[in-house]
Amino acid sequence: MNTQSQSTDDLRDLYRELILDHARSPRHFGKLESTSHQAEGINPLCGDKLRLYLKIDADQTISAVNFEGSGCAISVASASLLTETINGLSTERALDYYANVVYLLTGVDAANPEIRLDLGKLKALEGVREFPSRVKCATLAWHALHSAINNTNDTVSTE
Amino acid sequence: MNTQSQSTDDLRDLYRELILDHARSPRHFGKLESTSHQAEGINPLCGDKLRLYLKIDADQTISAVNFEGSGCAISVASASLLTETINGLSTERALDYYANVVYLLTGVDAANPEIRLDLGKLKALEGVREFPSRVKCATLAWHALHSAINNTNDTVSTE
Amino acid sequence: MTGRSAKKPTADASDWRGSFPALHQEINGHPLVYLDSAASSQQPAAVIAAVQTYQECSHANVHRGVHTLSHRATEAYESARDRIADFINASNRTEIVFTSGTTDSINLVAQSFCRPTLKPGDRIVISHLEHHSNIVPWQMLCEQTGAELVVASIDESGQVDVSEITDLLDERVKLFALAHVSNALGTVLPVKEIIGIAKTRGIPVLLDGAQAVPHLPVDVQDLDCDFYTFSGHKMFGPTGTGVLFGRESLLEAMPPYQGGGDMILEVSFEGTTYNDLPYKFEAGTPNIAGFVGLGAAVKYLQCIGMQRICQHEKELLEYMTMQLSEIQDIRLIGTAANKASVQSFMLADIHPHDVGTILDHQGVAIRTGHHCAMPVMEYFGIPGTARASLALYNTRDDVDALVAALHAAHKIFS
Amino acid sequence: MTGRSAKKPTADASDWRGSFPALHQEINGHPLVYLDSAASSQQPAAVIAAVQTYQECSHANVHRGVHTLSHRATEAYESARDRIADFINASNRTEIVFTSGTTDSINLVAQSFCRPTLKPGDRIVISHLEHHSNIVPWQMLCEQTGAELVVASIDESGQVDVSEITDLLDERVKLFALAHVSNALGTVLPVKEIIGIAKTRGIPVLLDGAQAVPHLPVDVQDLDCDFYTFSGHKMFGPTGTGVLFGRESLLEAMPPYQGGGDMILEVSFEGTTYNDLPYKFEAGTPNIAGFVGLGAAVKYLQCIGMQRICQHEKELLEYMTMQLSEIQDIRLIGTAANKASVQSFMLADIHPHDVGTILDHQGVAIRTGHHCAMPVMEYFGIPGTARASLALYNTRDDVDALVAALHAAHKIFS
Ligand SMILES: Cc1ncc(COP(=O)(O)O)c(C=O)c1O
Ligand SMILES: Cc1ncc(COP(=O)(O)O)c(C=O)c1O
Repeated sequence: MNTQSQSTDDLRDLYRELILDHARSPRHFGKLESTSHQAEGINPLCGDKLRLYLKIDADQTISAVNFEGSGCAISVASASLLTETINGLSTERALDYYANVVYLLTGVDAANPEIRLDLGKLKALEGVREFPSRVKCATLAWHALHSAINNTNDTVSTE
Repeated sequence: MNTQSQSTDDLRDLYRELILDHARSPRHFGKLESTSHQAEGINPLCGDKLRLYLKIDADQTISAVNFEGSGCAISVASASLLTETINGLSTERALDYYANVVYLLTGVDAANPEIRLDLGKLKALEGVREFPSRVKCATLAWHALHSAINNTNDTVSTE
Repeated sequence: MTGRSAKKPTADASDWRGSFPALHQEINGHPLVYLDSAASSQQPAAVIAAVQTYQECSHANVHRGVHTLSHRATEAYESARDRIADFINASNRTEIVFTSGTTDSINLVAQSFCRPTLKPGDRIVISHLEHHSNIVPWQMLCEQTGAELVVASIDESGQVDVSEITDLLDERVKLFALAHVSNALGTVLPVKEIIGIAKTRGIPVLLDGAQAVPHLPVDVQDLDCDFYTFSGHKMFGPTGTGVLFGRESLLEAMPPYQGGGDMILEVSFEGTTYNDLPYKFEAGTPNIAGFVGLGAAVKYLQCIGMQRICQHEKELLEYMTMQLSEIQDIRLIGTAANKASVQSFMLADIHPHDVGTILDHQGVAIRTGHHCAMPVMEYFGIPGTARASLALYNTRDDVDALVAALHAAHKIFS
Repeated sequence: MTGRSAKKPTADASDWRGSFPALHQEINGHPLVYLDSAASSQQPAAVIAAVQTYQECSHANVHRGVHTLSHRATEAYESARDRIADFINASNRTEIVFTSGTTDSINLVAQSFCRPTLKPGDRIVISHLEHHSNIVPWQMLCEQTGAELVVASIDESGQVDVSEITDLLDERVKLFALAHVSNALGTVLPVKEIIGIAKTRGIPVLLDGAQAVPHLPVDVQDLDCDFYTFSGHKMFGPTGTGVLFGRESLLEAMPPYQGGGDMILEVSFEGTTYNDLPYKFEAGTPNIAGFVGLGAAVKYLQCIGMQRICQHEKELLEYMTMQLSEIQDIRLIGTAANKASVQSFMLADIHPHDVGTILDHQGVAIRTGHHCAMPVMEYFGIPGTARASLALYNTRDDVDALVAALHAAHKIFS
């Protein structure tokens, strides 16, 4: 019974209220009409599939960001949190967030040299670290962001 | 030392004087010019390759038999003994010998109903039974005989 | 269903369960409840031991050696073939080709049986419920040859329509490739009836038996199919092993698939003579240890008897379906009348992946996602399902644990 | 040769020998002397245990599951890839494709790299000393495409001629496929030099490394080859495992070889998107347990160090060659200056098969026959050879037992 409730605690840590809220009501959801950059993220193993739309101005400011697609609570919430975070930022700063989220989730530095940001709400994702098989769900949108900004316009797969 | 000499005994039983003699000086060796039936036997795993030539008269008598090719002592001796045995016999009797030799070597009846013949010199092959990986060498020429008489003119493989 | 005979098989199953070391461990602080055998099954101790003993006492390369170990290895490998021929009632051991899995078996048929003669205008027919392994090889083949891939539809229950198939099977069709049991939905297809129809039109039929062989008695002569394919790792044997059963006359006429050692009689630069069946299709050193293990797995199954296993699983599947259907907001996917082993479902609007994680945290292993059957998911308009699949070692306790864990998932998301 | 450093490696080897359970048995009343590693090697206890533990604690299907066992299995399988990438110094793990063996790897390259673009007038070049697995796939390919197979000759020592090869490598050549080490003769080919020449002409090179990887340090970046193939069962790992290393840019451009699960991103009947490297080439459930074992084998080799193994075997091969050459009426086949592991020979006019039987009866396991290299046998005008092959676990005692057994054979036949 002890382990039972401990394990439920872990689960509550993964599915925090904030995550469930963003999963149920994703922000900036839907296709963006005038888009300058986009990328698709596929997690072939669980069927998550997101498309991220960015509008990047001449001065490298992200003036609009949306996503659409379907996925598990973790991937949708992570995408939703992403849109809230990066809207209005410079692409450079957005990539710093990308690197910080990947580091938070995997312990691997995606950027060099690393910059440590205060992740704010994004810290709600940290429960995912205890669930290695779900890390790819949480990073999916972020990898798509990286790909969109670098204009590879590619499909990113997190297998 | 006991096992050593026992194992040498087994080997002497396999490589009997008669076998070594036929291996060194195979009888009826060489291509037969006017042949009515022939077949090839291949043991792909050790490179034995024999071709058997038969002259079968209208009354089904085997009036000539030769073989050529190369192989280990067991397969060459067995082929040589075959030619000595079946020369002048009816094809039916030759097939009886085929069945008896296969039975001697494998314990499996190749004919139905079985006929038991006195195998004479062919009994020298019985030491092969103790060497399962060599049984196919000893049966190779006999399978070729079976194939030649049945006019399949095929390559027989003993894998 | 909970009637007279329900007790006995369940008792048997807990005995059988004892033979599977992997089932006796804790996962996340809970006893493992393994409901993912459709993806890959666990191995009885007898299989694990057979592989180990083989490696410790009998290993050498097969077919090509005079020394004792080579002879032992060859005997062990070839006797697995005899056992498998017997298990599926092939008329001859030469009809049993060893491959690396169902996928390899199907690709072999596509490339070696179909590709040399297929041309534009020809058709390959499959169904809408196939595993990707019985779709993609045919798509690739059609791209290579200009032939057309035609797909027989399914209904809401997850069953094919025999009269539609009857209409599809015209003279343009060069092969009909069909699952015996669907991995995503559990549907048992009316393969005997379909083969009967195909026969009258001279159309060869390949059955993908990956999900059938571990659960049902399979008799290829009774089915009268031309090709039958399955995987060792789904029938309690090792990964990296598979079988292609092929009718001898068809295999005989096919060119080899891969070139290499063992599949030849003679090699010279002027020309090469291929070996006899089944060796013509077994190029290179085979998975000797794997097939020794598969032979042991088949022996294990034969000792229990497929009829008994089938009966036990049938009752357990009915129990599971009933228990699941009582859960609030559950939607069962795959509701054909004749099913085996598998139940797919959606729980409320919780993504299957989340369901899987929550169950895993309670020790319950199920599979979630598209199950390599994306067209099925597309048909039902869902990204994937949660799928619980049974094998001989599962019991009602496993089902009860599944149901309890699903209630917990419901609670977290509400 | 019997000088200063001869003692130490021999002492090491008897320690290493202790790790191989199969070597500690009696055959026909004699301690086993295993001199057939070129056909297939024995496994250290660590490999046998890794496979067993995997089956007992970690098995499930890979890549597709959220539950704990599936995650464990995926980690175990993928970490074998990392280890192998490191072992042969690939620049990226995506360049390591898991196959069922060298034969499978070579067929993959023939069908997927060459077949789509090969046409009449094009050429594939191989050498006269190739294993059938590096001949027949090219013969089949040439038959399918109308291209021509060209064979570089060998000399009496069993070595290729670099200047002849230089002449052969013209613009018609679409691939040069060559053994790194010959299995029949033991010749180590001057592959680096040859690759250098091929590079300047833009001709891709495939190396068949089946006999190199267990004996020499192999560095694919240093070799600068485009494809490198080898088998697990010859390097102390399980049967049914193999590796294809391919340069990323080439693999990237190749269509998939087999269709099925895991090699796709998305499947629909309108069209299918293939997965990233290396998964594009790994259709179907892989040999998970096998690659877990192969990972353990590589770890075992890395702990000892390939340089040390190479040195030990080099000295032992020199010792064996010297001892053999002193036997009356022996003819050594394969006498190149640079050799590894293997010595083929003929004893008087005794057929190799008879030699093999007599040796086996004294516990000495060697291989006899054509060693899947019939053109080599044809070149030397012999039906086959007796072949003794060494691995890290062999010692001078093994060589001495071989020599004593050969004397006995001589006696029986004289
Ligand atoms: C040089 C060489 N190439 C290829 C092969 C084929 O390897 P496998 O049978 O493992 O596919 C072998 C061994 O049999 C070999 O020695
Ligand atoms: C119905 C069906 N067909 C084919 C396959 C492919 O089998 P494998 O991955 O063993 O090649 C599977 C399992 O994954 C399956 O369930």
